[in-house]
Amino acid sequence: MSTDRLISYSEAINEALQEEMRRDADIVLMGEDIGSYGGVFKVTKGLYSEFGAERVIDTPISETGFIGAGVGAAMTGLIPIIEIMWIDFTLVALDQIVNQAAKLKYMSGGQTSIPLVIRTQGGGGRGNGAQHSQSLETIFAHIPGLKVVAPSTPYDAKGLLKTAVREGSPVIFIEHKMLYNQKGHVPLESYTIPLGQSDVKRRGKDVTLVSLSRMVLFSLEAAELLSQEGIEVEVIDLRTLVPLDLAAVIQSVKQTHRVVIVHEATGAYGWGAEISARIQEEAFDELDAPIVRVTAEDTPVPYNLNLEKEMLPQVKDIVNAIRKSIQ
Amino acid sequence: MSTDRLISYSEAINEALQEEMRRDADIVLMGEDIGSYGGVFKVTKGLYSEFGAERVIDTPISETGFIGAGVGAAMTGLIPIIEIMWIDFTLVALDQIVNQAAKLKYMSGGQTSIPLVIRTQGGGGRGNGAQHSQSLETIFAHIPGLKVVAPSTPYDAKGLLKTAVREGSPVIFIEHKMLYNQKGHVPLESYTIPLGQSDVKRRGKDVTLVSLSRMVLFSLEAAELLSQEGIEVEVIDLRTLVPLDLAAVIQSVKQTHRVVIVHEATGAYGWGAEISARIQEEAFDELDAPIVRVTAEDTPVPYNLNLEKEMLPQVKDIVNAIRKSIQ
Amino acid sequence: MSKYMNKHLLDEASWKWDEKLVLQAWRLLNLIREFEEKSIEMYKAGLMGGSLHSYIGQEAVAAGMGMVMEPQDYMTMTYRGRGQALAKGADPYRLFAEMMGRADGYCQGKGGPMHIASSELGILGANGIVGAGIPIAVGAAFTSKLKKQQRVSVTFFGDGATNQGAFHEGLNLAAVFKLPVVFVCENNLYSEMTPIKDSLLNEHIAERGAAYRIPSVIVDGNDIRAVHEVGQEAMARARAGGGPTFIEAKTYRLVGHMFGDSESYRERAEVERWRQKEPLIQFKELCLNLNLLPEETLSAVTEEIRNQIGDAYELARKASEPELEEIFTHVY
Amino acid sequence: MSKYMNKHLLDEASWKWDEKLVLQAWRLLNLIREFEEKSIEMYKAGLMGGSLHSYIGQEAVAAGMGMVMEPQDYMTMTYRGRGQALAKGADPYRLFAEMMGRADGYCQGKGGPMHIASSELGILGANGIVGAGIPIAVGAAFTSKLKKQQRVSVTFFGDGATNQGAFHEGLNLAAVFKLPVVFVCENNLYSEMTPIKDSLLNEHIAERGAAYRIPSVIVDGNDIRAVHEVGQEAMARARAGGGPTFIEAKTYRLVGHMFGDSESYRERAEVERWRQKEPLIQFKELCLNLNLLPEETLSAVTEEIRNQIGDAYELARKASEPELEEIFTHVY
Ligand SMILES: Cc1ncc(C[n+]2csc(CCOP(=O)(O)OP(=O)(O)O)c2C)c(N)n1
Ligand SMILES: Cc1ncc(C[n+]2csc(CCOP(=O)(O)OP(=O)(O)O)c2C)c(N)n1
Ligand SMILES: [Mg+2]
Ligand SMILES: [Mg+2]
Repeated sequence: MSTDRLISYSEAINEALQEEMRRDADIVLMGEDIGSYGGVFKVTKGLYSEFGAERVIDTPISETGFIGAGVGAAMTGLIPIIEIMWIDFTLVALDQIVNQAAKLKYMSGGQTSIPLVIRTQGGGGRGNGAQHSQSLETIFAHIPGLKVVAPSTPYDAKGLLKTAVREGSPVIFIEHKMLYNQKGHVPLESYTIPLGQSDVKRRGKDVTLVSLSRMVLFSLEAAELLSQEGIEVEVIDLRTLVPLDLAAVIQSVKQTHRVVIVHEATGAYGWGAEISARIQEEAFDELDAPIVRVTAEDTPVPYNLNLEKEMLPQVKDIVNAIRKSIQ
Repeated sequence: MSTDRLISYSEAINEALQEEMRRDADIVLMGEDIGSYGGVFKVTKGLYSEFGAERVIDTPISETGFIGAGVGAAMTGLIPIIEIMWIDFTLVALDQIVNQAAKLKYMSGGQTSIPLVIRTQGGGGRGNGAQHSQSLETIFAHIPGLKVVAPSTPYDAKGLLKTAVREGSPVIFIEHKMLYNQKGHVPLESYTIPLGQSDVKRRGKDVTLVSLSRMVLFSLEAAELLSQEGIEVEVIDLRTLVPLDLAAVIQSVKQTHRVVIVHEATGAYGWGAEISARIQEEAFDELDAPIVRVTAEDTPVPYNLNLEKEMLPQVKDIVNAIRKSIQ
Repeated sequence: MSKYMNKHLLDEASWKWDEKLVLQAWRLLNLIREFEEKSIEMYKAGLMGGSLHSYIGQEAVAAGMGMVMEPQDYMTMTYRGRGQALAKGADPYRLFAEMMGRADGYCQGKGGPMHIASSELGILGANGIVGAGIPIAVGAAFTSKLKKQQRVSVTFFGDGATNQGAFHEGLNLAAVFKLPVVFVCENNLYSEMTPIKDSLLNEHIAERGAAYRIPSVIVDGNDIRAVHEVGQEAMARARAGGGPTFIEAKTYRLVGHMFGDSESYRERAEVERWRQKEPLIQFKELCLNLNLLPEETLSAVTEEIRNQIGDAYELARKASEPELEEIFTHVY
Repeated sequence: MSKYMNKHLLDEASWKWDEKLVLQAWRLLNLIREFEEKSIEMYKAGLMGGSLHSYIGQEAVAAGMGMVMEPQDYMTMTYRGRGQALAKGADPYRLFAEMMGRADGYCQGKGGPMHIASSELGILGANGIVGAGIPIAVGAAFTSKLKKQQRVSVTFFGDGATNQGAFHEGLNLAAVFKLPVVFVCENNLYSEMTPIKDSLLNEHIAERGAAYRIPSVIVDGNDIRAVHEVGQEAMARARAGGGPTFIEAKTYRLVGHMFGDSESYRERAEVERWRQKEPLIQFKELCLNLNLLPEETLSAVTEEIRNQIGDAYELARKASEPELEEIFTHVY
């Protein structure tokens, strides 16, 4: 990466959008306040002035309407990238995502493709309260027909979004509100990252830690702390839940024999359970200790910032879990 | 049970509704075609003529509207029991279920209660196609604030529904379309079944099988077949996913050391993963073999009846899984 | 009445179709009717899964619109949508095959009666979720406008569907973006077993189209000529960049909502009254009264189509089942 | 214009309030304004989480409705809803405490600024999901009707919210079941950063209420007298069993959608034009012109309220944080 730069997660996403829109005139953006205002998180900044109102479309507040329209547009030759301002709002439009986008190809016997990306952002940490802080990725991952991406770094965000746009099928692309300002290395050269390929964010021999999105950063902090004690944690960033790179996880488990799974979604029936179940299904004899999950508590997200911290997984919780795992 | 009778699953639910409505004048029913027509599955038959249009309310086709109205009614002194004709249609109204009903008590600091039951039916087996055959219970179980019930027998259906109505908090009560005509023993005397209490539907010492709803029946068939070979399967019907009776499962696992989980929901990120993860978390050393999951394939439900059978778990799949577990 | 709403009245004196159109109309009406009758037979014979939602009585809506849609136009419809599919040019054999879940079906047997789709015919798909096809059609119109394609989206839905949020959002989007969409609301007076008058207060559902400032017209949905006339105008407006039109076609389904429906919610007399006005009888009488076509020609067409449908059905019965591995294809 | 819609015009000649009402109005307007100003201070001081959506400029809507709501009436509102809460009788201390996440807050600090609720005041809750409070209010009205309670549900929402499916479904339910609901649409011309005229074609949003055959009225939302007048009529209709009313209150928010909004989407001149018509100045001038209250009294009220708000704020700053174990309570 000769032309390496530090840019923010939101800038990286913005670049991916810009590059893809320049590459393919069929790509359109839809969403609320994404036009001249550039989106409430400024992710679509500048795109309206470059691509115009025809391709960067400010929609009425009607997520069912414009996700549905996105589905129809995708079936007929466009590649809509839809911004749902907060992942919590996907719930007003879940029919169009789950009953329509995810199923139309199948139900039509393969006649139709739905090249559609739904960009949204989730997670807590800003005191936005229970209706603006959820981590709902598990819901989407459970629905056949949807691919689910949740990047943790600017580099990953850019490369994965570019792939998502070219995927030819519905992709739920989940950003994290607390990552938008995080900076990271992103080369000037164009690149893509395939979906379904995890990334080892830190090598380690003692425990395999599986995570994604913001929790990768927390996990790396925890790994750093424990490293000072001589505990070496291998941090695997799944990056996508569907497709799932289980092979990489299993390979690591075969070295470490211990697993910690970290996610910000609430614990019960969360995606960590699937990872846990799969590992024990495929590497039962490799496990020297129970797989430990670190997740949000099974409650709505409280508003008070201290309570929110208490409810969401923190670095210290991850540290404790790792200790527990290697006991 | 001196006054035992055989009645159908739909009759049992109907009785529960009738008894509860007689007991408590605050209970109202809302839904599409549930009034004089008695519901498309005839579950509300006769209730309109007994309780009148004020308490058995035919609604316009607007699930967001009337679930939302149910939430508002529940907050102000009524106990609405809402019929959503097919579970697939909850997706047009998920905001009201997940962002509203599930969170309002918490967000209000406990000022509000939402005594609301959403009755719906799911599952495949009738060739209803991808938008009318889903098993979406995992989605609800993942959301803190919702209780999730899915009975397998007329007896359970009646007893659990009566409890759900009295629970004082939102309950998603999931019936199975293929069970409505199944008959079972139901006493004439009034009874309730607490939520969070599983039921051992068959005793066995070799494998613990965990299931719910229609798959319990399939599992019992499988157990019967294997019993002829001397393999004794303990079939635990969870009956509710939230609250989850993990203790009973663990207790059984301590006897059998082997587990098979069976559900009709698609496998990836389905509720079986949570059960599997929990068992290995809490009884790691008790397991003599990997936990096996038998689930629907990770695809939409195909229309063709043979394909549908192939996609959904069948008795033979359960038999194979049990064999695999005890190998 | 809002300036966005009007009632269509056919000018009987000036109305004129050449023989070709008359024949086309009669063929389409019969094609749908015969197909629907045969479908009931199929359902009774236990050859289908799921439910069967018959279109009998409403044929003039699909047929009238079918006469004005071009092959490149897009269409979405509902579980009750084989009639519209036929009107858009669907092959009865492939429809029957789909309904019986066969590999030759439009969706290879994976969609079923509620999910008929044909990309080559512009049929984006029938939908099992009330109202859900509306925004999808709007999206197709969006593509058409952006790509300057002159393809119009026609979306069919029922009276009851107008109570869904998706309806509201879809119509507003089409209005705001001035998209080439024709909304065809088939007001058959019932939404499943519930009279529509118990589910909304509007005298005319067209009021609801007008509320988005979409030109909205009420039309006799049992008169194929009337549907054709308003349909033609709506398609022309859309194609000329004039934006959406809302059509309320007043009609009636003469059979139950689905096969097995006890129809306890309506009087037989009501059904009988509407049967007098049913689209085929109506059009046939017209043909005879105005000497448009002789009785023999009309009957010959009916006969011919009956045979065609019968053959297609028999062929479909013998069509092969899809391979079991097909459950894994087309997921992504 | 539809017969279900009309434009309210205050009859200046016959308009008359006794001193008590005038004072009440002035107090409420000041209470909300001072509270909102202080909230901005609080947000700037970093004492709040999340976002702050200010109500400055729209006070006459909440205040006017507050004057006609009874304590037993129900209310839902939005993230921009502290003004309505105050109008319904909320304690500024407990509001500030909630906004700072303190144990004394209305929701024990677990709800936050977007989720103010008070069961004792009939405040069913502010909502962070656009449109979602509408069906909830309709449901409360349902209870009221069934239990013959004479409690009216008032639901506040914005112009942009009328594009949501929940709006459509909620209004239709209220119309069909003739429920005691007053729908108050605060048309402040913007939905976040998007001008409402780009999101719907209606000249008046009241057209949308009328589409459900709900009596709908357009009112000057910056004139507390006008809001009071239409509000009173709407509440009376609801209480008398006459069903819902839709009020479109034309108003303007004088500050950004949320704190930090660059307001790049509108001209400063537009904001200034509206500032001339802002509700407090307008009402104050009226009081002076008509000699309703002397300048000193008006200023004294402002001063008094400013102190009250200042005290409440200081007290709230010192209020204690909830216990961490509270994360586990009130889940079910
Ligand atoms: C969202 C949703 N809710 C409910 C249903 C169940 N349902 C199927 S058809 C129907 C009635 C639709 O009535 P209408 O729109 O008038 O169409 P028609 O059947 O009369 O053609 C209902 C309620 C559904 N399919 N989808
Ligand atoms: C379903 C949903 N979509 C989008 C948002 C994001 N959002 C919050 S406020 C808002 C604008 C609402 O505009 P309006 O209804 O006019 O109310 P105002 O903010 O002007 O008071 C939007 C789009 C949301 N909260 N919920
Ligand atoms: Mg109908
Ligand atoms: Mg607004």
